[in-house]
Amino acid sequence: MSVFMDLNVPFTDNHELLQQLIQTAAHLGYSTVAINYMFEPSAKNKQVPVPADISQLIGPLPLVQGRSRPIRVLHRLTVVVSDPAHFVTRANAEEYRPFNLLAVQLTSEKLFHTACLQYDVDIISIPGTEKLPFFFKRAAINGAADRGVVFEVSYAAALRDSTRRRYTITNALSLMESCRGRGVILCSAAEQALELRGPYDVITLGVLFGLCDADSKDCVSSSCRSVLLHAETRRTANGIVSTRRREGAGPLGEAVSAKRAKVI
Amino acid sequence: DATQHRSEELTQTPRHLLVCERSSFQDEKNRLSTQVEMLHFNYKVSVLLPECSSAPSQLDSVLNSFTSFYLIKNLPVHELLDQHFLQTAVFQGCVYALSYRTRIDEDNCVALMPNGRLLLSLDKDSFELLGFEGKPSRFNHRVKSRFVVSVDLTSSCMAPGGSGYLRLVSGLKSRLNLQMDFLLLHHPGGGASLQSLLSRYASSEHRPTISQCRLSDLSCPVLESCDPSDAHSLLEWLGAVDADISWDSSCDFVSTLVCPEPKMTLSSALRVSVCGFLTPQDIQRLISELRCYLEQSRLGSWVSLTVHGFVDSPVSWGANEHGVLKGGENLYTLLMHHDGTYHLHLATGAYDSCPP
Amino acid sequence: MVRVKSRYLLCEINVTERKYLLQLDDRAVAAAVREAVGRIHGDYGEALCNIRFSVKYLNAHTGIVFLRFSKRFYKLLWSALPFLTCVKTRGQTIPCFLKCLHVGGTIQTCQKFLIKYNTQQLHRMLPNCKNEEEKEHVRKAIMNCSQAWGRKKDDDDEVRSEEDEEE
Amino acid sequence: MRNTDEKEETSVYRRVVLKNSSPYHYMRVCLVVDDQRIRPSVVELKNFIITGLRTLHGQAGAAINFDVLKYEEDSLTAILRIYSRGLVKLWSSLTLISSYENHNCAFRVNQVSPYLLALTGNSRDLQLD
Repeated sequence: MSVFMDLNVPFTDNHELLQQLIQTAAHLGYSTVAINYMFEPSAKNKQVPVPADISQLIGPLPLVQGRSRPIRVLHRLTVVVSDPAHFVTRANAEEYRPFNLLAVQLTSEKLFHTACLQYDVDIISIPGTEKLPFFFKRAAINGAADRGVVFEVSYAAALRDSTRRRYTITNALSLMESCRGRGVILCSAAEQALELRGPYDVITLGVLFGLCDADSKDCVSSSCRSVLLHAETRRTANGIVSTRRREGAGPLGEAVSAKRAKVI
Repeated sequence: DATQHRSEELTQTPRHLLVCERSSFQDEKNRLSTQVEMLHFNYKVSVLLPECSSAPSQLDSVLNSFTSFYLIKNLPVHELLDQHFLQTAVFQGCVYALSYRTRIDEDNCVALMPNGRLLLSLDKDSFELLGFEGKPSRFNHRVKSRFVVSVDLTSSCMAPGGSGYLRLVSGLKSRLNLQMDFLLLHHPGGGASLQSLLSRYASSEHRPTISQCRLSDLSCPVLESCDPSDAHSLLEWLGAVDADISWDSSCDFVSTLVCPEPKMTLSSALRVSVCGFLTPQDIQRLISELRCYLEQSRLGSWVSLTVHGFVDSPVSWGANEHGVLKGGENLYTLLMHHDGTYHLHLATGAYDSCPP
Repeated sequence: MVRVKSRYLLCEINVTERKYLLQLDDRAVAAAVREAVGRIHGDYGEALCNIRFSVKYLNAHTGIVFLRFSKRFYKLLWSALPFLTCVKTRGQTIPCFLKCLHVGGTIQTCQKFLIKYNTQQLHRMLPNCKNEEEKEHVRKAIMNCSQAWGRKKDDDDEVRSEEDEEE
Repeated sequence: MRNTDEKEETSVYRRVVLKNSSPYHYMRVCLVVDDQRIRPSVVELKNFIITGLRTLHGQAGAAINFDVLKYEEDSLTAILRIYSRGLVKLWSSLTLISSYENHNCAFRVNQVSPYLLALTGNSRDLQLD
């Protein structure tokens, strides 16, 4: 029972398109969207992107459908990790600081396992564009759930063609079977405004993915809120760690972060 | 057969309840007026008069005398606890107030019921900030994320100046600082009783909007033989009339909707609806007027009236908590017959208790 | 550890001529099932086929096949099996249909059923035998079936594999 | 599915509570196509939805009966009626439909209810300014 959110709206250089996306999301009733920047350390361009100032790009933010407040826009970074060296496990890495949310996308079972149990991130992204190169192990899934890290299933790929639709459904179903509907968020990853779907439509997709109505509704509302809280504690708690470290104290920040994440 | 083995999950729909009641106005124990009064926040009422081509003047005057309501923008919620407001409005008659443009499954919602009970349906953050006693919502799923604070402003422990009162006011004023748009009206005082509030904030007066539509050659089921197992087909028929769905579908491929049998054709019928923020008292008056009409009229043998409650109200009937899973329906249909008997159908969606 | 629940469907492939049976292989049968599920239940059905579906065992002599489905979706997938009309293998289309004999939670229960079923079939063949030699043959086979209870552990390694998969 | 608490107080009075009894669900939907000139007829619309059902749920999906109770060609809005058991299949198919005659499109589902009456009295439509 929280506002509806879409925590994955891909960033594009095309401002008009970005504006359409945000406008449509607001019109469909999303109160919060996160603009997603992809970062592939394996690619040639090794610079971590810098989030743009949204209000400068698209002007005043549109009002949320049926409400008198404007939509809230956040920034999210997704790091595609295909090698352990790609992800800066050092807590509180400076280059990740400007982003409200930090996500990873993994390419192998081993990395997936490590990410679930150790990476200090908010979201682990499950791609819908390809067959997963690994199975979900319950230990890893539970580990992530205990730390308040959520899995993300995005549906835009399922709109594009049959093959990707099957992969999306298969991957989502396998994930839901392992995690029983907990700690999952449903996002769009829509590249065009017409690829966005309303919150209640997404909830029905969740039912197709094997969730019950109420669980599915949590995937676009309550669970998203938990992610935001997790991200906030991650960013601030890490701040505590850095001050503490100078005094030579233990990893208090980690403990705080884990505790808060559970409370949510 | 492929269709027999569909997976269980994909065939289920959210819970919904329909109460079908048959009684008579002559029956002294009939509870109709309580049932009408218990649904506090009404959005729309629509009436169907068969064999009638223009509204009788008395009915017109009842429709036109529905109480006006006010929209106040950015009203701090603690103003509803203002001492002067309590003295001049809440303790003098009934105040109906409902937060506007807030959604019960997403946002904080506030309602002031006519019996002086203030309801705050808050998300967890706001509830913790407020620091006042409340209960977790009945419709929380897995985690307690929504809480309901319910206080009786007329009770002695909430008397202005008392400790409970001060705690709530200070919570609303200094900690939570909750502001929202409100729909507001006072019965029977009207705008005069609310003047102190209306003058201090941006507000506007609104009349309920009335729309009339004359229908002709309408296929209609014979309602005398109405039986509760047919309730859904009757409600479907009324819904189709309300939504202007035509019965003579030209093509079976497109639609197989048919009028329930046995059926007849009404040469004319009148559909009237009033939309806005409506009080149960006004609806009560409308019902008695319709009864008079039914007794006098020779042609029509029945009249139907449908009332829709607000989807995002924190309560449906009485103090029953109300929520939205996907629909948030709370509505009732009253079918009155010539002989004083009536059928009442009360419907709710997934997050609601059984109607009274 | 939580066991991943499966359902095993024991099916008999019926063909017009026995020689066709010998041309069948696991992959062709799996593809045919997948095709039928895709036809009847669309992309959703095919997506379900990606979860734990496999042809666990195929006896090309008797036409017996074990299909494994995820327990949660087996009913939906099963409902598409009557619509399987042919199997395509090595450029050939073999018209056939599947007859489901038994549904079990483990391969073992299916196996027990299969032995019972085979014994029954043999008993039914007995009166139809033309001469003593044939009869003796069938009797022997029946004996073998009852002995198979004890021996099956050594025989059917292939069938027993991966039975108690854990995750 | 149905529990009844009947009280025979008088000959007239009768009360029945029906749970999850609505045979149908009703949907108010709107088709959005990126090319504004495209206006499918009601038959084309129904065929289009059936195609969507067939793609996602196969022949079993295409066999689900639903009705287009009302369709406005100008606004591309429609009211659909579907057997309650088929609601999730129809709704998910509508959600995953993304192109109409090679144009990008989307179905916007405005409201879904087990009561057709609820579609004409949704307080979320109240516009005051």
